[in-house]
Amino acid sequence: MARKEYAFYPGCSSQKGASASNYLTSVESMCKTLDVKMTEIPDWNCCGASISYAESGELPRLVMNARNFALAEQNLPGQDIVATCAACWLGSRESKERLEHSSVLMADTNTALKEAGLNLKVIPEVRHMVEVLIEDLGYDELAKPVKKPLDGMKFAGYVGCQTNRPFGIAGESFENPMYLDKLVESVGGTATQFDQKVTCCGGALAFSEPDKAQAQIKDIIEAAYDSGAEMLVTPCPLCQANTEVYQGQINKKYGTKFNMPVLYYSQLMTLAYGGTAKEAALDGNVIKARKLEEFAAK
Amino acid sequence: MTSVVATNQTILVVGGGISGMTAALEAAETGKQVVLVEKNPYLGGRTVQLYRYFPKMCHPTCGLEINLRRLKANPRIQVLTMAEVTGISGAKGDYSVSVKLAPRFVNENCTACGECNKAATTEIDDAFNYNLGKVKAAYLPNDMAYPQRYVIDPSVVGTAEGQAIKAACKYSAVDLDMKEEVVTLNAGAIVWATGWQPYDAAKITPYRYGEFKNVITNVEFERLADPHGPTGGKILRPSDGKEARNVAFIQCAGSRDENHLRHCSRFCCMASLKQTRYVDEAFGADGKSTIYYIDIRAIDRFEDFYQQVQANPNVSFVKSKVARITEDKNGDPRLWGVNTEGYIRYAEPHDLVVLAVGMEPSVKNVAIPIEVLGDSSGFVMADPANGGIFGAGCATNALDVNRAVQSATAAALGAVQVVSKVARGEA
Amino acid sequence: MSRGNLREGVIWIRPDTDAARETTQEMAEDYVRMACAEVKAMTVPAGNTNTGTSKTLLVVGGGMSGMTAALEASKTGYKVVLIEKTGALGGMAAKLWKRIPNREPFKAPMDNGVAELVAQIDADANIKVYLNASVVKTAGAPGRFQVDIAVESGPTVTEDIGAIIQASGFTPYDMAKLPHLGGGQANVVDQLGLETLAKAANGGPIKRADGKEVNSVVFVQCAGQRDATKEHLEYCSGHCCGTSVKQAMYFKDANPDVETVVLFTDLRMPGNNEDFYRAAQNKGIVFRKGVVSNVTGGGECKVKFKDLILNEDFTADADLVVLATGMVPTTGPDLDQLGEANRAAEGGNEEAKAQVVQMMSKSVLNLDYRQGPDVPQFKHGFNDSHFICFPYETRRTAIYAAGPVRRPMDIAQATEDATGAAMKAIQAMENAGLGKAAHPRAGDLSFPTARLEGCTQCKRCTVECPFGAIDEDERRFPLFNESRCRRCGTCMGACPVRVISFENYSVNTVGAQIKAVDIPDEFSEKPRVLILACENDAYPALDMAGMNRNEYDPYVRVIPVRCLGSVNTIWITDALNSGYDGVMLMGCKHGEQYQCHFVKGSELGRYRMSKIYDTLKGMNLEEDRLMDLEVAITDIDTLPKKINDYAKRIVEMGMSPFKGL
Amino acid sequence: MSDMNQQMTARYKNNFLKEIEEQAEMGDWVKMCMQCGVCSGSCPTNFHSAWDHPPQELFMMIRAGKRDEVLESGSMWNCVSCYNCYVRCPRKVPITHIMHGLAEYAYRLGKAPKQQPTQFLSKTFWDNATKTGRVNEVKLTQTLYFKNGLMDGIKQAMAMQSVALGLVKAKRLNPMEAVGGGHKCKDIKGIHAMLAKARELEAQRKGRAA
Repeated sequence: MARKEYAFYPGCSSQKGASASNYLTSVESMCKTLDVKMTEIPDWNCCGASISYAESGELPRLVMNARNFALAEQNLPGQDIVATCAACWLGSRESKERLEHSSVLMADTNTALKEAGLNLKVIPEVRHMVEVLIEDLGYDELAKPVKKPLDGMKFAGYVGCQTNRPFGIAGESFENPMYLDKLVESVGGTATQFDQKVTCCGGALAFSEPDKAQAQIKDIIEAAYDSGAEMLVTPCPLCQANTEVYQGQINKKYGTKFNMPVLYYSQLMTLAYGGTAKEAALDGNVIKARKLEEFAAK
Repeated sequence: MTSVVATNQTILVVGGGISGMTAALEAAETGKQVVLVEKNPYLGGRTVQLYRYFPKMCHPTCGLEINLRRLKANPRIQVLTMAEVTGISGAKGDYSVSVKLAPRFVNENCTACGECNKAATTEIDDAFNYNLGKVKAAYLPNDMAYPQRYVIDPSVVGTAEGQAIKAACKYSAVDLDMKEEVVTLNAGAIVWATGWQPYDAAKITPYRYGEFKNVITNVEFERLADPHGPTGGKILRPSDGKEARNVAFIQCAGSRDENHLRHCSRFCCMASLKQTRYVDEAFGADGKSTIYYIDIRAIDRFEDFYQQVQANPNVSFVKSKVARITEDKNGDPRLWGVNTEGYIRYAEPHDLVVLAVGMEPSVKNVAIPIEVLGDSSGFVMADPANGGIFGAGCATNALDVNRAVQSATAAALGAVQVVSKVARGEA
Repeated sequence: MSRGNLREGVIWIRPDTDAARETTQEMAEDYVRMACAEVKAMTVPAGNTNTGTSKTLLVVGGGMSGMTAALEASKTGYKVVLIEKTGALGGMAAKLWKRIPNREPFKAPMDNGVAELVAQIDADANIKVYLNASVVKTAGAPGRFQVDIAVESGPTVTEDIGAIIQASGFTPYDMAKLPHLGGGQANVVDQLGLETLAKAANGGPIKRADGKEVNSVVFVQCAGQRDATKEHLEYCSGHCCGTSVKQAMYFKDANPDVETVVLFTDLRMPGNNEDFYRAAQNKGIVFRKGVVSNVTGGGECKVKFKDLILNEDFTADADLVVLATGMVPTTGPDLDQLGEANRAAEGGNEEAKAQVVQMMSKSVLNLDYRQGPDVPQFKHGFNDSHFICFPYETRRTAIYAAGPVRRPMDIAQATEDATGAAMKAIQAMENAGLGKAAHPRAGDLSFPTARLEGCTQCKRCTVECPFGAIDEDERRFPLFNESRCRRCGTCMGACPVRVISFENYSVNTVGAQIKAVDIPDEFSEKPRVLILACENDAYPALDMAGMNRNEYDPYVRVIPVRCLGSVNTIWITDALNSGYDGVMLMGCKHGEQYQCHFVKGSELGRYRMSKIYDTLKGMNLEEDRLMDLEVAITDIDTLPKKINDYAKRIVEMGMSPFKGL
Repeated sequence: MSDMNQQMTARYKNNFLKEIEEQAEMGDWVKMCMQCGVCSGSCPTNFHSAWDHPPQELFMMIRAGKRDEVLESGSMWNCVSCYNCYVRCPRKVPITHIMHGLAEYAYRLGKAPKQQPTQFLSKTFWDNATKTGRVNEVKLTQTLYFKNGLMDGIKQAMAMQSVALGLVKAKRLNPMEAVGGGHKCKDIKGIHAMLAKARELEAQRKGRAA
């Protein structure tokens, strides 16, 4: 019996072969070491993300999330829902808030859920993986299993938007949250003074309005270099993808020479806990984190 | 052991700022017995920490001097400093109040000669200057401090330095064996005048107060402008001591904001308008002030002052709540936002940013050791249910000095009514 | 009692060196001699015997402020005479359908509360009410006022009064003066006019004069207010934003579909009124930051304005337009204007005579004072105090203003204001009864007396007294009203024949100190400079300079004076004649932003000094032998420097030729 | 003019504020804005490529009844859902959601700018996600590239080739998903029925022809 159990909501991008599959792999390795049991919510569905707003309308979006709640409540009673993806976490938490705030929406939602043979009574807590690490385990616990501290490696902790606003992590400020830096330090790494840690990466506009988004991404990477960081670390799949995969195009457009690996906190922790490059899914990085690969090989 | 003469015909005034002093004096000059308790080692409260008053640009110490003269001339007022009310029991017409007295380590023999200060070596934060400077561990809180007696910081008691300080005093005024004591006194009515405190600017995270050295608060700016402040009245910015010629004032820093203070703090618009005068006096045409505001609340005849400042070409107004502040490499705070009058985006660097932080009660009604009604901000609400307890000044509302004195004068009458009834045997 | 200021005045301002010892010693000895000399010249004040004994408060004005003051005074155990010029109590507040909330929750208009106060007054045996009444004459002084009250029917009544509160209120600014905003046109009303419509609607849909139900209304803020051109009111009346919010709610509460727009430039809702503003927005009242250029009334009103946010001109149609015009205080005639008119009238100018009659008809108190019938006004016609720390100070002892006559304010503030005014009035009655001075020399028992046999009836004292304390008797001799007096000594300073004095402060008490100083001969190279320092700001500043160990010249000798206004020129001429090398006067700031605790004292003092320079010429003395310095209490560091600079200047000029004569 | 647009103009006459209150998601908050502008200043995209009308100005325009200018504006489509405005608003107005709500409503009325790329992305994403209950990233990108026809799509694909290839190499883009592969929910039928019901209920609540 694991010391903690949660209803796991991996989200679309974290599935095998999807854009954040490396996130999933490293989270699994990390949780194994920390003895945290994550049981996937059976037949979970997409949260709709923020971007679906213009097509979905309000109720359909709520209902999509409500379905996940109902499935969790039914199959994993009493367990908090834990999401690793910022968008999934935000979408679910927002839905929870609105449904709990409006009896009308709750009633309509259940009417709709009935069509899928489901019913929603109590909405479980919806939490981000990071919250579990910080609040349920704590930095000291996270430091304990460290076998290979990431000595001398400099990371810019890029928190981004949706794990930070509007809900954020308890006790952290919207403008200068420290938890990611603390996570890095708890596994022996060095967090740099990075003043773009909560700047938006452009989110979904990276697809629809690449120029606007890439202008913002440029600021972020630049600041990371200025801060003396060798790598970027983030808790959000979209932040990860946007800041990583467009560096080449930005180099073309702005004549910059960006080549900065972007990792998930879970990858760093896996490595520090003695995990292999494979377990940390370093192969999943488009911009290879050579330094970490060597570190893992040692 | 401190002895206080008080009966159920005595009026207890809690708080020795301008409101408390006013209430005490008005009651005493009407023939009533008053005990005035103040938690600082001196009277005058926040007003003494101001450089000038709007709209006259006159000096708070002027009025304080008159009030101190009235106080010294009046045998009916007993003053307890370094004193805090810890308990209140009883009811209108007959309260029993316990007051905790912190040790000053200096007794009545003190002639303020200052030898103890010379003997002291340890430096502590200068609370009077909002910790912008340091003072020796044996200090006179400010030039007009009443009582005119030094204070010794507990940190040096029981040290060799403490002994040296004691030895330096020719008048055996230093008493390091003083202990905290609690006195219980009787009162017929209580005037609650514990005043206000500036809202904690660090909570307004987009402005990075406490992280960026050149982002300060309006109360701190008063100390910078004051010739008796930490910079000798020169407007120098904290990061590098450079003259702050280009100053930004951010209004509603915490006020009118459901994430912070719901209420409008009323005085901050006038305070910032006044402070642009400091910049003007210091640098003339080389000085520049910019006020970022939502509404300029220069109410009633203060409008004159607003119009005078508007007429100054070196002062500009931007209708905008500043979104965030970043820091340039050279330490300049850069303000980001949109001027909503005609939608003009700005990313403006300044030498110094002054946050016009609002007022919150320094003791919220719920923290008063007996039930007193308050509003949603914790200000004391006038209500018969409060019995013989009357709020005065900024304990009751966000007020400027003039309004606070008005409020305190009214509160004094409430208290006088109670003790007069007691005297007539009606209560 | 006299104080030889050896610590702050000598020891702390001199270096502890052998070189300095001699001059420091001389300084100390002089101060001891001066103190002794002063004590010899003083007598202990016996206290004013001509005290009144009346403890009855007169309240002029039966509105919210007046009623509150009356009730509060009564609760404190004092009798009250309450005068209301109309036929009923309640004043403006009674004309309101509802009032702005003054307590939690700040979300909806509240009952105006007038009925409750009126009931309390009716039930209060301590309060005597005169309706349809006015004050036709106020004679006497604090504690012994004789007030003649004219009532509609029946003979004039005279009441013995101890102190007075003027709560005569305000009238709305006349919107007829605002034709460009539709003032005077159909369906354009001021805020009071809207209250009338709301009362008529009694909670139902509000109808306009022609009976049409109002479906759209526009509020125009600051109408004829905050006017930099000075053509209309220059000030902001404070309450109007809250009042418009309240009135817009009248419409929304009766029918949520009524379009209500408030046009403002700065929305001024201080304190918890911010919640009232939120509540208004929540009810769907639209607020737009805009400047209104033109309003036309009639069947379909049109409001032309520029929206400052959208930076675009708009014209709003409305069934009704409400102009938020300001408050005009009911303070009575401006004494300066009246004075001028009077002088012209005495010169036989018929127009001026009519003007005087017209002005006098506006008088509220009809004071039988040498200096005019009402309380001198401060700014914009209000009876406010110029002192931030002392908001109730007027220039007429024991007469206080309360409510919108003192300063623009809403009901909540007026109520508090009236309570404070009652406190001050009660205090003034008590002290008058004991022969004690009122603020700022509270408790002072001394008072001025005149040796009339020496008086030349020049009237300077009666004209210059800042508090109108001195009248003239039928023989034109000064007639002192001790309990009106604030003990500043301006009369004493003004008197050319020096017949006015206090027991403990007189031409002699200071003169004796001047003489007590030992003047070294001209070869000693030791000049002597006399400093006459105002005891309110200058003298404390010198004391604090001492505490800060700011050294200054050992040749100065400082004598505190009550006010620069009390400085009699004889002190200066005597000093110079007896060999002083220079005289410094230190007093408070005068002029528009005056700091003088006695309002006019330092100004009058300085005016007198400006005349001395001729005398100096007569004595063949350089102008610089007399130096007039404006001092603030904070000049702790600059003051010693100024003293030293002046001492240098004296050395440059050389010793006074009058030494040893 | 679309039917729904006709329907709404008829219903709300010139009371645009009321229309937004009732029809747009979180629209009933618009009236609470006090024009401080902290939202406009907090928006990252507004500083990189200016909005025609920042949020606070849109709110003022709504109160001023500028229906067409607001609904036809491209501004709210710039929202990146970063929530800076929301967390800083002194009136706690959920500005991010109102931006979404305005965009969605404009789109329903057929007044949104033609070929608004974000609107297209939104539709593509939602259709893609609800088709099987989970997002098929390959199909998603394909649809995006080929929105303007084959040629343009190939150009776009070439341009993004490096990106795509990188992802494929990193096993984060699975070409197989293009052909039938990819993740699905089991109860797709239930999900579709559920969503149909939800759309119906929402249309009812807002008094729109479903």
